[in-house]
Amino acid sequence: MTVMEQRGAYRPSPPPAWQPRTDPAPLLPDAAPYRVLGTEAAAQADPALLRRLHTELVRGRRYNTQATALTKQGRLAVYPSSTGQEACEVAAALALEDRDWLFPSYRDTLAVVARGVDPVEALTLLRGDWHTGYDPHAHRVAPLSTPLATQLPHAVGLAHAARLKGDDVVALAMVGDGGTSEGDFHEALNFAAVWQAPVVFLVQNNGFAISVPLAKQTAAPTLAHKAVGYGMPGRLVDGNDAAAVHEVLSEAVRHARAGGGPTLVEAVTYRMEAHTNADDDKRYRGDSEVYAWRDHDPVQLLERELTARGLLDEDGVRAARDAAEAFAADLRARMNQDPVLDPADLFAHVYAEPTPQLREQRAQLDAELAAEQEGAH
Amino acid sequence: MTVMEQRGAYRPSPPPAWQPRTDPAPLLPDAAPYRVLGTEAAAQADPALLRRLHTELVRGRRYNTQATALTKQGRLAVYPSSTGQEACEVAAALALEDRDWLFPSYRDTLAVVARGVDPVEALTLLRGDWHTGYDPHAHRVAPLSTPLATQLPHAVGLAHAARLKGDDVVALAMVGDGGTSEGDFHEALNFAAVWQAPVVFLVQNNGFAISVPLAKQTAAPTLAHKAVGYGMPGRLVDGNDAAAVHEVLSEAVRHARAGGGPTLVEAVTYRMEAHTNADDDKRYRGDSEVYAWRDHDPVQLLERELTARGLLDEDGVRAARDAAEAFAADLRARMNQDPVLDPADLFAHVYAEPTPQLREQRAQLDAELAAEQEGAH
Amino acid sequence: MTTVAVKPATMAQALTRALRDAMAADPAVHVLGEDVGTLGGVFRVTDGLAKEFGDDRCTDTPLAEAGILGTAVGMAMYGLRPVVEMQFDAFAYPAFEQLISHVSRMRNRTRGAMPLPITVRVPYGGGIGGVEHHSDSSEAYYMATPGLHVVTPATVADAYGLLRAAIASDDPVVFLEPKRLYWSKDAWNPEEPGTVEPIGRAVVRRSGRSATLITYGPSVPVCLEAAEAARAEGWDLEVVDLRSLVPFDDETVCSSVRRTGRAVVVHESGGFGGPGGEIAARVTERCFHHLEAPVLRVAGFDIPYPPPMLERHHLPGVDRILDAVARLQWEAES
Amino acid sequence: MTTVAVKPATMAQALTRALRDAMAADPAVHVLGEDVGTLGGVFRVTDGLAKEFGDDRCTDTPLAEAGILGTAVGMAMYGLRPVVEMQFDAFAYPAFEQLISHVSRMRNRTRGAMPLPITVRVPYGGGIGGVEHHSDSSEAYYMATPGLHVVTPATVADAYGLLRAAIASDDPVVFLEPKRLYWSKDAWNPEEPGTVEPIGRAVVRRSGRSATLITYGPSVPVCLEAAEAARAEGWDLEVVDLRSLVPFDDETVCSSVRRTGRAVVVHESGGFGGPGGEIAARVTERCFHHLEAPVLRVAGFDIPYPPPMLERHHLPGVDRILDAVARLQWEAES
Ligand SMILES: Cc1ncc(C[n+]2csc(CCOP(=O)(O)OP(=O)(O)O)c2C)c(N)n1
Ligand SMILES: Cc1ncc(C[n+]2csc(CCOP(=O)(O)OP(=O)(O)O)c2C)c(N)n1
Ligand SMILES: [Mg+2]
Ligand SMILES: [Mg+2]
Repeated sequence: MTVMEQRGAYRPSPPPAWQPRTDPAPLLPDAAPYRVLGTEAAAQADPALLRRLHTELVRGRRYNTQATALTKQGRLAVYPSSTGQEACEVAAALALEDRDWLFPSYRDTLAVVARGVDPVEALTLLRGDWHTGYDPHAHRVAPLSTPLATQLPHAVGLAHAARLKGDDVVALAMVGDGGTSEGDFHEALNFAAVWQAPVVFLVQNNGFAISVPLAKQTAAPTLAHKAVGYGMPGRLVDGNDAAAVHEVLSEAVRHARAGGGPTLVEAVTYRMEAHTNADDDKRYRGDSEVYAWRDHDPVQLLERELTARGLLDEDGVRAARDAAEAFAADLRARMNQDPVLDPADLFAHVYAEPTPQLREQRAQLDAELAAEQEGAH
Repeated sequence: MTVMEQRGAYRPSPPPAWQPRTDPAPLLPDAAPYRVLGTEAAAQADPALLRRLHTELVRGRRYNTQATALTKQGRLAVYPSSTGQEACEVAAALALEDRDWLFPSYRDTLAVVARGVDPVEALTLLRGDWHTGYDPHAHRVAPLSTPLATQLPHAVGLAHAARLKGDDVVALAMVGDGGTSEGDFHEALNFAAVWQAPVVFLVQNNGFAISVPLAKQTAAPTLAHKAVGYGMPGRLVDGNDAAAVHEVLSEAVRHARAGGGPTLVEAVTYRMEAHTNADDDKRYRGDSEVYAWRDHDPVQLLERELTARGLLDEDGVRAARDAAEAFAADLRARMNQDPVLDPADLFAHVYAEPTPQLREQRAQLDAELAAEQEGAH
Repeated sequence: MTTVAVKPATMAQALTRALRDAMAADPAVHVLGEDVGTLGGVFRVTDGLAKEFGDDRCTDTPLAEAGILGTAVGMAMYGLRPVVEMQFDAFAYPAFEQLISHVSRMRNRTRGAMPLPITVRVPYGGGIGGVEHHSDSSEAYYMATPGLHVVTPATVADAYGLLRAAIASDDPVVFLEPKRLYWSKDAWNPEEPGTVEPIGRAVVRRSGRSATLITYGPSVPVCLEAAEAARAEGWDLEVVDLRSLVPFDDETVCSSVRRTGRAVVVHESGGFGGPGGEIAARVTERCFHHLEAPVLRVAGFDIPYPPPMLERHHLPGVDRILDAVARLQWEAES
Repeated sequence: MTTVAVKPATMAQALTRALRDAMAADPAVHVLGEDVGTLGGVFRVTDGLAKEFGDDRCTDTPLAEAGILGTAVGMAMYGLRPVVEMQFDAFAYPAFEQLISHVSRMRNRTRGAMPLPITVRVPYGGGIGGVEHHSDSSEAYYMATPGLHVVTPATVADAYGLLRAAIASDDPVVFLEPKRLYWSKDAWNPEEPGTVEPIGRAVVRRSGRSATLITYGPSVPVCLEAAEAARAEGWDLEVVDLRSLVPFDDETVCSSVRRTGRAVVVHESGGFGGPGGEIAARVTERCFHHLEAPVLRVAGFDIPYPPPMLERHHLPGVDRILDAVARLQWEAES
């Protein structure tokens, strides 16, 4: 039986035999984002998991502030901060098994770091010494994708290939609210649903695509409502509630791993900083909106819950902060070292074997550099 | 007030203020395709309209068989027949006012003809003498689009422009089931919904994209379910029921004209012939499937209804057939004349003014043709 | 042409002014793209337009480049003159099908009945420390697409004049804006912005007798610098700024090369399959017996655009240009 | 190379055989595209593969070219070797962003850690009476994109050998199939299909002393015909079939031109910004003092591909090639 044959088919016949392929009702998202923290569902949550999420969130926040600081010191060319979105970033990484794959966008270095990649390697693209600083296969993390939504079909293809090979590997792909408008978003979700590929699409709806608010991006009831049009379930979750995001993503991953096909998850969150350090968000949004979201901060939400339930005391908070500080100090120290650059890298990896033309060009650059060197003596 | 400000916005706030932008329920299609013929709704239908549709359908069927015959005689390079889909083609044309615009795909020459374009002009692309044989502005019919789904954003842009200018013009754009998988489909529907552009998207779901059946194209409950993901209504209609298609399209056109925004209409129909005369459909589908659809033929469905209700007698049927034959005879006669070709056309319309380079190239071709001419003497 | 220098303005400011003047002059001119409205564009080229002309004239679109260009096609069909912004060079690629299959061909397809006066603004090129996909030189793709005009300014005055001309053109124009010249300043009087340059005319930026540097856009200032430096070596270099890649000004270029007898084409774009091949080939076809040496090319390497910290090795600089000039067989070996 | 001629086979059959052999030899090879499965492709090149290897090895995809190539990227990341079919030249354009921004750059982006062994098959060129958008020569776009190999066969044997080599390559290869040669026949033994051609080597199809015709793909038979016709005029033309546009075989081409001293580049693609510019420029750079005349180009006009009834005026034919040869300054005017 081929992958295609495993499911029923929407192949219309003339009436009265006609019927839709699937019942749309279970594919539609709930009217309100799913929440755990501060609700009754929190009682069911695993305390160890919540504490783990807390440690990661505190570190994640510190990572964001450190990276932003590095742009001011000229140690990073640019940084798109995920401050305010740490719950999504961390939950995305933690919902996956080791053998699974993560497909991040340029804003998702925190998810990459949370998955275990050395932050210096994760930041190479944004520092400017090389496009990708880590070995994707070593960590099962695809390169950070700059062209929006283009990473989504990659995730589908990889998950499909794994399934064909009989591996129970799931791919989780991250995209922003703006990215959902791209054709690649549509094509990826459609392929995933038709192939029943084990993929989870996580849309971080942070309210903006640079300066463009969601209302100019979509007229949909929610972005999660797009799922039904592909025949996959759509889920809406409070993106600042780490426990909720983790639960919804884990469920989607389990569902995919069990052969249930893809899920579209919309996490409603907010970008607390400007688009990048180069952006000026005063041009397009007011402080009051940002302030409103401060009361719904992902780190505080979790900390409040843990404290209220006696799962975290001041020592625990301090321990998490100390670990985060140590992490930031190490990152700072290593980012303050100049990266080692090798101009030969320009030609070495364009093809498996450099073409004759590239060999000529490399020789030309070598000669120029030698002349420069000589000139310097 | 700008176009953008006319609607509410899905701009998430932190809970508990959060709410989806619109109620999704009214956007979802009914579970079964809407039908008129053979149902109680038929009693409400305007007899004059039904008769008009009948005449057009009979002519449309004859047009299809004539065009296919012309391919056998080498008078058309290729013909993608709409046999079996005449109800959609005709209804699309008739649902529009004169000032509205039609955006057809390569299969929709019948809709173009039903809108009033000379069939010889409509067939130029497929005969091979020029890409577009009619003046789009004269008929408010865009050129037949070969690259799938690419005409959809054009329709959106045109409708948006008309609205900005204060004209109450609607654009109706046609696409196949296969075309819905393209990124341009997604982007067009999204722009239309965000801009509330007066567009109607008509998907003719004829079961196949060349050889690829719908089940390999989508896993959606129906294609009409895609609408909710853009925040526009989705409607499902029996595409072989001319009265139903006309009613649903007319309603969508009225809705758009009144400022209600776009609608996605899925018409469930069937491609009775091969993809084109060059295709061999025996390779991918069995006769029994085709036979099943014969009992649901759009011309017969309408004829049966009209006859049963005493709105059409044998004379009426004969009159429609005679008119169709006369139409076909005229088409045949004119298509049997060799088109007049002018090689200078190759260079004349690339730019408003030919570039110096094109002037040189034209001179070269002129010289070659003169030499040929001389050689022939 | 006869602009009165008052105070220096940046190329970005001149572009903004061109858009504003075009919008004021013709209500059919509409600007659309990602972040062009409220924000004024990531390079601030559309700054203030939405405020002055309203959101319907300068529109923040959803994030989808094929959709932006595709809807612009429809707008042009209805008589508007859309000016589309692609946020960065590499982000124009999703719109290529619309550009190649429709924008460039609609007039021809309809035997002139349906022209598309669309301007596609594309910030292009490197040298600004941009991360991957933010520094491509994509002009070869546009040049290989008949039906498009391809224009690129190198000076503040040309930025104004050429953009006005592009918007006024009844044909689609790909308007390539050299990113690293956005903040370059020139004496240019925004109060008398000058006449509209005709599209298709190159200009001699510096006269010289020894050899001709043929270049455009971001490489023009580099060539002028190289020409200055070359004086020390005894070479008097002429610098031709093409301004328009399509149509190509064979006349200006060839009359220069016929005079100097030697030429180097300089651009950032990769060499192989890049604009320089076309330029060198057509100059050679037309000036063969005037050439003392083959027309040489100084171009980016045939590699994906490098990360910021390595880009200086990739970009054609003064030294590389002078090296090429030195190889122009000053004592012909024949 | 050493194929034994038994009975004639078509290029389409040789391509099918290459796919089949590659799939049999390596379970990682997967074919995907529109109508490639049950139907066997609109040109029947994938005929029988789904039946023999199953739908999971030869897959009818949804109708979306960026999706096809984009998912192929993911499949290659996981160790497969996808062979993607684009149904026609112009329908590859929607996949350009994936091709330019990802396929061509992934190896480089990851410093070699993530090669993408993807073959993108593109039927290209005209001469088959196709309606609009079915006859484009799009090779200039691919040539201008570093990181891609660009290959195109002109003979039945090469179709087999080069496609095997493309699939075996650890780099992405754009494999351009000349549509109008699909049904061309050659003596070629499908039972001994021959060895795999290395990518990057041109071949001299006909030796001659007077001048070199540099060409590829659909224009190779035309050039051979022109060379035969030229004998009547006293010209003994050499014909070089490039086979690989990237990498380019400077050695074979230049050694021919150095011998003959004259050259014409012939291709269907539009002249301006087309492959011929690059070829003429690099030959001139390398062979300047051996050239008796400028390298000339015979190419399609700089226009959108014409409708079928006018295409014969557009396509480079024997006469146009001979006219160019005649302009190679046989009595040097200097
Ligand atoms: C194809 C493409 N077009 C445009 C851009 C430029 N760009 C970078 S980020 C961005 C906004 C993205 O918004 P969203 O998807 O919501 O993600 P967020 O930045 O909010 O995380 C834009 C337009 C791009 N990177 N890729
Ligand atoms: C962008 C693009 N890709 C591929 C094709 C080739 N092609 C022509 S028709 C067709 C199938 C279209 O199916 P559908 O949209 O269902 O329309 P139908 O033919 O059934 O009317 C394909 C793949 C094309 N014309 N355009
Ligand atoms: Mg966002
Ligand atoms: Mg169909």
